[in-house]
Amino acid sequence: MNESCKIVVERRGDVAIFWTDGYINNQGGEEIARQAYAQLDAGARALVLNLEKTRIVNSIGISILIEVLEKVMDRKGVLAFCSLTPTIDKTFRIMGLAQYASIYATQDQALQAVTATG
Amino acid sequence: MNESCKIVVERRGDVAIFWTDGYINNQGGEEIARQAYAQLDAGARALVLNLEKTRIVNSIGISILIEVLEKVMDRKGVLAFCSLTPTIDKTFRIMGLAQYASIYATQDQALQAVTATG
Amino acid sequence: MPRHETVHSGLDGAGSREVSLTIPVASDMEIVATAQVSALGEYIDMPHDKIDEVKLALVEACINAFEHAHTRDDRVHLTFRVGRDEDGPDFLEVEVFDQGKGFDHSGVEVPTPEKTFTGGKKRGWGLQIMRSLMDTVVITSGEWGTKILMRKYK
Amino acid sequence: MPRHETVHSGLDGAGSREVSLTIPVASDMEIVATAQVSALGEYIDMPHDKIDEVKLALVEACINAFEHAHTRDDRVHLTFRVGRDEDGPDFLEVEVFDQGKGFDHSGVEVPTPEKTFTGGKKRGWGLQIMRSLMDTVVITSGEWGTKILMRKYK
Ligand SMILES: Nc1ncnc2c1ncn2[C@@H]1O[C@H](COP(=O)(O)OP(=O)(O)O)[C@@H](O)[C@H]1O
Ligand SMILES: Nc1ncnc2c1ncn2[C@@H]1O[C@H](COP(=O)(O)OP(=O)(O)O)[C@@H](O)[C@H]1O
Repeated sequence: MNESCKIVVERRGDVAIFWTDGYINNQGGEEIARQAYAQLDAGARALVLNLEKTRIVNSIGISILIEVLEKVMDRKGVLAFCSLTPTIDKTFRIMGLAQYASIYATQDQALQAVTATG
Repeated sequence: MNESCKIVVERRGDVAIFWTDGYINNQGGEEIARQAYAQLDAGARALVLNLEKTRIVNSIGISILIEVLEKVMDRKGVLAFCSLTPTIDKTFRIMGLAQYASIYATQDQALQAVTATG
Repeated sequence: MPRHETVHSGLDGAGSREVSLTIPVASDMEIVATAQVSALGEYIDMPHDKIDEVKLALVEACINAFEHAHTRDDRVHLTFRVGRDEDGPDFLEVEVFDQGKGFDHSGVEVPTPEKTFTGGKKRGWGLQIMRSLMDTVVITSGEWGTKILMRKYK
Repeated sequence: MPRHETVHSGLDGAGSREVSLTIPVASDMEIVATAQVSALGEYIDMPHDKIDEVKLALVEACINAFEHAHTRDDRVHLTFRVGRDEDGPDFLEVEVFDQGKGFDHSGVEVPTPEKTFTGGKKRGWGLQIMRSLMDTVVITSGEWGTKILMRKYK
């Protein structure tokens, strides 16, 4: 079933970059959460989620991303998103995710920003 | 309705190259036929149909392409196809179009071949 | 007799641009259903970003039916219509009908980012997202089930 | 109670992977229908070239129903199923049902390239293309209409 979201994670110093590919629903969101917590436990301070290859994130997926955001903030970490489609960007704004997490147009911009806040 | 096929034609010497984009059904086939006959009337000797951007040709579309092929052969011209998807290639072989017209993998190969038979 | 019969013109009559799709209550079927939104959206040349918005609204309506409706037939019934208001732009309409338990949508609490973040209630955004992304959303619900009728102009 | 209810697993029961689509008899609706083949083909990870073959077979069955059947309801009814033979590979099945006049498919002349080129009869390839592109094709037809059931393994 290739509807489910694939996730690739790369660690660069204390930043972990996540590339998602596909639909982010409850399963996809939970998989991101699992890997995000593993990165935090392994010392990552900043997480960058690159959603370039995701066209749909449903509201359940977003609610899980919000939990991840809260956990990251609890630990004084940083969470940034980049490469969102206009529809995903709009939905993140509707649900308020954009008020608490930073959203960047490109991965470079996101990396620069989370590194500057180091 | 962007299901319908778009056609771009370019004349290079006595060769006319056709680029199709989209579904070739009866309307798409008839539009190709109309433009093909116009090119023959205007002195084109060889026609190259590049179907790179077409993923479906239905049997009515193919039957019209076969008529075009016959008309070209009547006039001692040459008709070549290139850049077919495996499914279109298979269908052209089933219907016998491949026995009477030449099919090439790339446009360069098609152009080279029709120029050599000049 | 013309050698190539043409297929019907497709411009005849009101019902002629209505497509109905029935999907099972099963995971990822909401994504399978969005393929119809792409196909009909492209058919009326709707911009891709708007097609994406209709897709997400459809996904939200479907997962609500999957999750909350407890449908009697284990199916969700979708109807897609393309049309045009007089002198207006083309639209794509999506109807999501479930034969489930129904609900009183006027009683549903409206979510806010504040409640979501500080209040611990993360869910409850589906209807709000549909309303934000579509031009019109009409909800009718009763013991017979729920019907969500949504329209977006291209 | 878990915070995130999961949608149904989708692996339950035989009927759970059946999607039905009704399209109007109207031009280009056969292309709109092929979107469902892509969606379900991708759902079972069918290779793209095979998905294209199923799409063309579906297009041929639809345009036959549009052109020849003279359907009583001006509609064509499609059912898509994904399934798996015991220990076998996944398959995608497409059923095309029209409530038209029916035909005797055993009486249909089998086309050949020779007849097509020298004989002047260019049409008549639809059924042959379906049979060549799909793994199985079963045609049933009568006064009630026509049903084409086609299956392709991934
Ligand atoms: N099709 C439906 N059938 C029954 N109840 C529904 C349906 N759609 C929505 N509801 C009810 O409305 C509430 C709000 O839905 P929604 O805004 O989508 O948020 P969520 O699904 O995250 O709870 C649901 O919790 C449910 O009680
Ligand atoms: N759904 C249908 N209803 C009635 N007749 C049909 C149907 N499908 C096919 N036929 C008959 O079978 C013949 C052969 O069909 P086909 O092989 O697709 O070639 P073509 O459509 O080009 O004639 C048609 O000409 C028609 O007489």
